Amino acid sequence: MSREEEILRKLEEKFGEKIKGIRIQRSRRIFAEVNVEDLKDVLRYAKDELGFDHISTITGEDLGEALGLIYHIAYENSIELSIKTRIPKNNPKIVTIIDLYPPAGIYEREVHDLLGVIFDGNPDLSPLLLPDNWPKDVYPLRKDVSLEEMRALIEKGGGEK
Amino acid sequence: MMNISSLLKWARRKSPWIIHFNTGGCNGCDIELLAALTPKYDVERFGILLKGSPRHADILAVTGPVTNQTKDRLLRIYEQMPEPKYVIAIGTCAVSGAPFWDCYNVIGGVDKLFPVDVYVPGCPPRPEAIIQGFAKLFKKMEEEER
Amino acid sequence: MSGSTIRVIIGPQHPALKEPERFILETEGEYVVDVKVRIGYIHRGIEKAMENRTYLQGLYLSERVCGICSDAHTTCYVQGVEELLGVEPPPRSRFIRVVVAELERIHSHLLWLGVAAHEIGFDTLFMYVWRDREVVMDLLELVSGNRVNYATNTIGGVRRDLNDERIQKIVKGLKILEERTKEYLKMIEKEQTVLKRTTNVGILSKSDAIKYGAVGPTTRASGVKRDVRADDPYAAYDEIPFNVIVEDGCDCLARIMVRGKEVLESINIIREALKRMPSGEIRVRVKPRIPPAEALSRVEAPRGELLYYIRSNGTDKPERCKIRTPTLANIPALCKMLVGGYIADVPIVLAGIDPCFACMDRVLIVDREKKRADVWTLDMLRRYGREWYQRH
Amino acid sequence: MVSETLNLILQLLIYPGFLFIFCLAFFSEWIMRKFVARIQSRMGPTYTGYGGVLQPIADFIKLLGKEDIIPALADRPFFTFTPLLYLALPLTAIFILPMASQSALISFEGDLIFLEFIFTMLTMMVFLGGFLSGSIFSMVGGVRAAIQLLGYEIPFLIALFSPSIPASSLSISKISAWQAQNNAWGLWTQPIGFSVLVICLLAELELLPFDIPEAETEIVAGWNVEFTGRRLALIRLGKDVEVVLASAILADLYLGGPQQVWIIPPIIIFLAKMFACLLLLGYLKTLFARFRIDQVLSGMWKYVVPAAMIQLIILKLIW
Repeated sequence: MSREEEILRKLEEKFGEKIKGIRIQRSRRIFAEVNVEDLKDVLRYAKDELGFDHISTITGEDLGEALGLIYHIAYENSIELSIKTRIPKNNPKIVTIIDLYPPAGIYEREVHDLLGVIFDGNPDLSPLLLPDNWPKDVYPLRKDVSLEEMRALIEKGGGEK
Repeated sequence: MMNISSLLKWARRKSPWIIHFNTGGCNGCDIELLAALTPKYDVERFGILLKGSPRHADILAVTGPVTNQTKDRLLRIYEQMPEPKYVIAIGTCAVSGAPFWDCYNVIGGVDKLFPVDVYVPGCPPRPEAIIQGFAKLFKKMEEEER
Repeated sequence: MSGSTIRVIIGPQHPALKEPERFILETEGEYVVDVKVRIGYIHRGIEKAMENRTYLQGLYLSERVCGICSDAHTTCYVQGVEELLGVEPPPRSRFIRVVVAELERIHSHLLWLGVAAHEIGFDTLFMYVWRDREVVMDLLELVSGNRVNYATNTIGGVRRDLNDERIQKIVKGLKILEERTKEYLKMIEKEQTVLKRTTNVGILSKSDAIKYGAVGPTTRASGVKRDVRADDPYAAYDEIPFNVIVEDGCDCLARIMVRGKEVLESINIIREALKRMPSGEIRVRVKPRIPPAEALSRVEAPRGELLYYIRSNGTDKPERCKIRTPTLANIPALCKMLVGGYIADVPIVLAGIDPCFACMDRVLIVDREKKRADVWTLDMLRRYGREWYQRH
Repeated sequence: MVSETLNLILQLLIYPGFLFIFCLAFFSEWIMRKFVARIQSRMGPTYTGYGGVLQPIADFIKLLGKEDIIPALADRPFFTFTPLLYLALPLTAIFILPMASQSALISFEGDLIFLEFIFTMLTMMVFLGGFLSGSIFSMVGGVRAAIQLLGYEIPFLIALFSPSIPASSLSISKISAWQAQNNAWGLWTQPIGFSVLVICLLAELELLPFDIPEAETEIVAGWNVEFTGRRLALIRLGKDVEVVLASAILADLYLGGPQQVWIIPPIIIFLAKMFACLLLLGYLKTLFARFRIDQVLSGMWKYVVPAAMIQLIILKLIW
C-alpha cells in the first residue's frame, strides 16, 4: 500500500461519513471535502497524527452561491492534501487556523482581502494586498463584479488620502 | 549669456544622475537597469550615477505599470526632484501598462501621471536598449530649453 | 525617546533594486520587538486577469508575475494545465525544461549574492558577481532568445530545441561559472567584514523553520531538507541524480552558503541533463478547450516552493487560477527572524530570504507616544517629527 | 611691500591657493572614481573630457544650475551655512599643510592642534546639517556621524600627534621638514601609527567600511539627503577637498611631505606622495563590507585605541 492510500484509509477510518469525495488524483495529490464544522478537526488530526506539518496556502474562490476555501497542506513536503470546504456568501465566516498553522495568518489575510471572508480569531485582518484607498465591500475575486465595474469603483473611491 | 546656457547644457548632459522607482513591475526591467550599471555595460562611463535620494537626481527612471498603491508615492518622488527634471519610462509596462492593461489595480503607463521624455519599450528592454534610451534623452537635453 | 517603543517604517522605495513594499517594525532601543507587514504595492490583480484570458494568454501573464523567476512560473503553470488536459509532454522537452530552470536558478542566486553584498555595503563583490552573471545571461539568451522573460515553456512542451552547438557553448560557459563561484564562496568564508555582518544574524532555528512554514533556500539554511525537486519531482528531476544542499548555520551566512552551493549543484544538474537528454519531439499539440478538472502544480523556484492551483470549466478560460509565490510563504518566518535582532541588520535579514519584493532602506524612526493609525505617509512623519522637536 | 602683498594674494588665490586646490580636488575625485571603477573591473567616467577627467567639473556645474529647494521643515540659517562651512573648513586646513615648499603658506607652532579642531568641527557640521535639515534619514545619518566620532576621535588624536614627538614640534611644516631632512619617514619609524591614522581617516571621510552615516542601502543618502543644487555642489566639493586634505596629512606627517630630490621640484614629489595615499584610501574602500555602528565603536576601542597607545609607548621608549 502506498503512502497516499495509507493516509486516505486513515482519514476514512477516523472521520467516515464526515469526509466526502476523498480521492487520489495522482501520486502525491489527495483531494477531499468536508463541512465547515469538521474542518478544524480534520486539520488537527492531519497535523498531529498524520504529520502534515506544512501549510502551502489557502485558496479562496467564488462558487456562485457559496464561497469555497481550499486548504493545501503538505506531508514531508511531498504529499499535498487539499481539503475543500464551503461557506455561504451572505455570511462568510469561518474559524481561523493560526493556532494550528501559524503561517496561515498571512494567507487568511490574503483571502480576506480578495474575497471578504472573515476569519474568526485572526487578530490581524488588515489589508495586505489591496491599496489603502480601496472601496469598501468590493472584493476583486468575487465573480459578481466585473473588471469594468471595479475600475469605475476604484476611480470613484480613490482620490482621498 | 549664450555661453553660460550652453555650458550648463553640456554639464547636464554629461552628468545625469538617476533615481529608480519600480511602480509595480515584475523585476525584469529592474534587473536589466541594474545590469546596465555593472561591469559589462557600466553606464558610469557616461557619468550616470544611481542616486538614492530624489533630491539629488535629474532623471526619474520608472519601471513597471503604475498601481493604485504606488501612485501617490511616485507623484511625491517626482515632486521632490529639483528642476530641471526628466523622466524615462523603461519597459512596456511603464510605457502603456501592458500586459496588465485590464488589471483592476493598474492605472496604466507613467504618462497618465506626468509627462515622460523618453520611452524605452521592451519586455524587458536589454541594457543596450536602456543605454540607447539615455542617449536619446541626452540629445533631447541638448535641443530643448528647460 | 528612551524607554518607549519606537516604530520604524521600512519602505517603499529602494535605491538599488526591487519592488516597493513596507515593513513596520516596533523597536526598543536598538532591538526589534515586533514586525507588521504591508505588501501590495505591486499588487496588480493577476489572478483576476487570469480568469479573463485564454490558457495560452495566461501563459504570458504568468511569465510576468516575476521577472527573475519567470521560468519557474511558466513551468508551474503549464504543468498544471497539462495535468488538466491529461497530456504528457515529450521526454526531450522535460529535459530542456530542467536545463532552463537550472540556468535560471544560477542567474537568480548570483543576482541575489550580488544584492546581498550590496546590502552590507560590499560593492566590489556586487560588481564582480554581476559581471560573471552576464555569462549565464548569455547562455539563457542562447537557449531562449531573451535575457529575462524566456518564454521557453508552452502548453504541451517547449518552444525551442537545443542543438549540439548550443550544448557545447553551455558546457563552456558552465565551466567559467563553476570556477568563479567556487572562488567567491572561498572568499566569503574568509572575509572578516562579511562574516561579521552575517554570522548569527537573523537566526531561524530548525523547529521554527518548520513551524512558520519557510520554503526554499531559507528553510534549507536552517537544516531542514526540503526541496520540491527531490520530494515531489516534476519535469525530468526524477531521472537526474542530485544532492539537496542543506546547511545547519540557521543564519544569514548559511543562507549565502546554501545559495552558493546550489549554484554549483545546478551546474552539475545541467551537465547531467545535457548528457542524458533523449532525442525526439519537443512539443505536442493540445486543444484550446479544457474539460472541467482541477490540478495542483508545484515547482521549486529559486526562492522556494511555488504553487499554482488551476480549475477549468470546459471553456478556453480557467475558472480559477491561484498563485502562491515563495516569498509570501517566507514572510511569517522572516518576521520571526527580525524579532530580537538589531535594526541595522534588518536589510541583510530581509535580503536573506531573497524577497521578490522588498525595500529595505528608508528607515524612519517615530516616537510612539501618540498611538495613531498604522499607516503613516512620509509627509505625516515629517510633520510629526517637527512637532516633536518643538515640544522637546 | 606692495609686491609682497600681491604675491601673497596671488599665492592664496591661484597657486597653491584656491584655484590649485579646487583643480586638485576635482582631479582627485576623478582619480578616485576611475581607480575604484577599475578595481571593480568597470571603466568609470570615460567620455567627459579626456578619459572622463572633466566629470567632477560637469557634476559641479550641473548642480550649480539646478533648482534650489529648502525643505519646509529645515532650519534655514543652518541649512545655508552648513554646506558653506563644510567647504570652508577643509580649505582653511589645507593652507596650514606644506605642499609647494617645505613651509606652508600659513605656519605657526601648534597648527597641528588647529587641524584636529577643524576635523572635529567638520563632523559637527555633518551632525548639524543632518539633524537640522528636517528629514528623518538625514537625522539618523547625522546622529550616526556623531556616534562614530566617539569611536575614532581618540586614536585619531594620538596618531595625529605621535609624529610630533620625534620632531619635537607641533608645527606640521617643521614635522615634515624634520622627517625629510633626517630621512626618517613616519611610515618606517612608526608603522602602527600610520595604519591607525589611515583607519581613522577612512572613518572621518565616511568611506567604506565606515560609510555608516551615508549608508545607501540603510538610510538612502544619509545626512545630505535633503540638500539640492548649489548646496549639494558645495558639499561634494567640500568632500573632495577633505579627501585631498586627508591624503595630504598622510603625506606630510608620515611620508616626509614636500622635499627637493635632485632637480624635481618639491610639489611634484609631494603630489606623488599624496596621490599614493589617495590610492591607498581608494583601494581600502573597495576591499570591505560596511560595519555596523556598534561594531565600529567596539572595534575602535578594542583594537585601534590600544594599537595607537602601544605606538605612543614605543615612541616614548625610543626617543
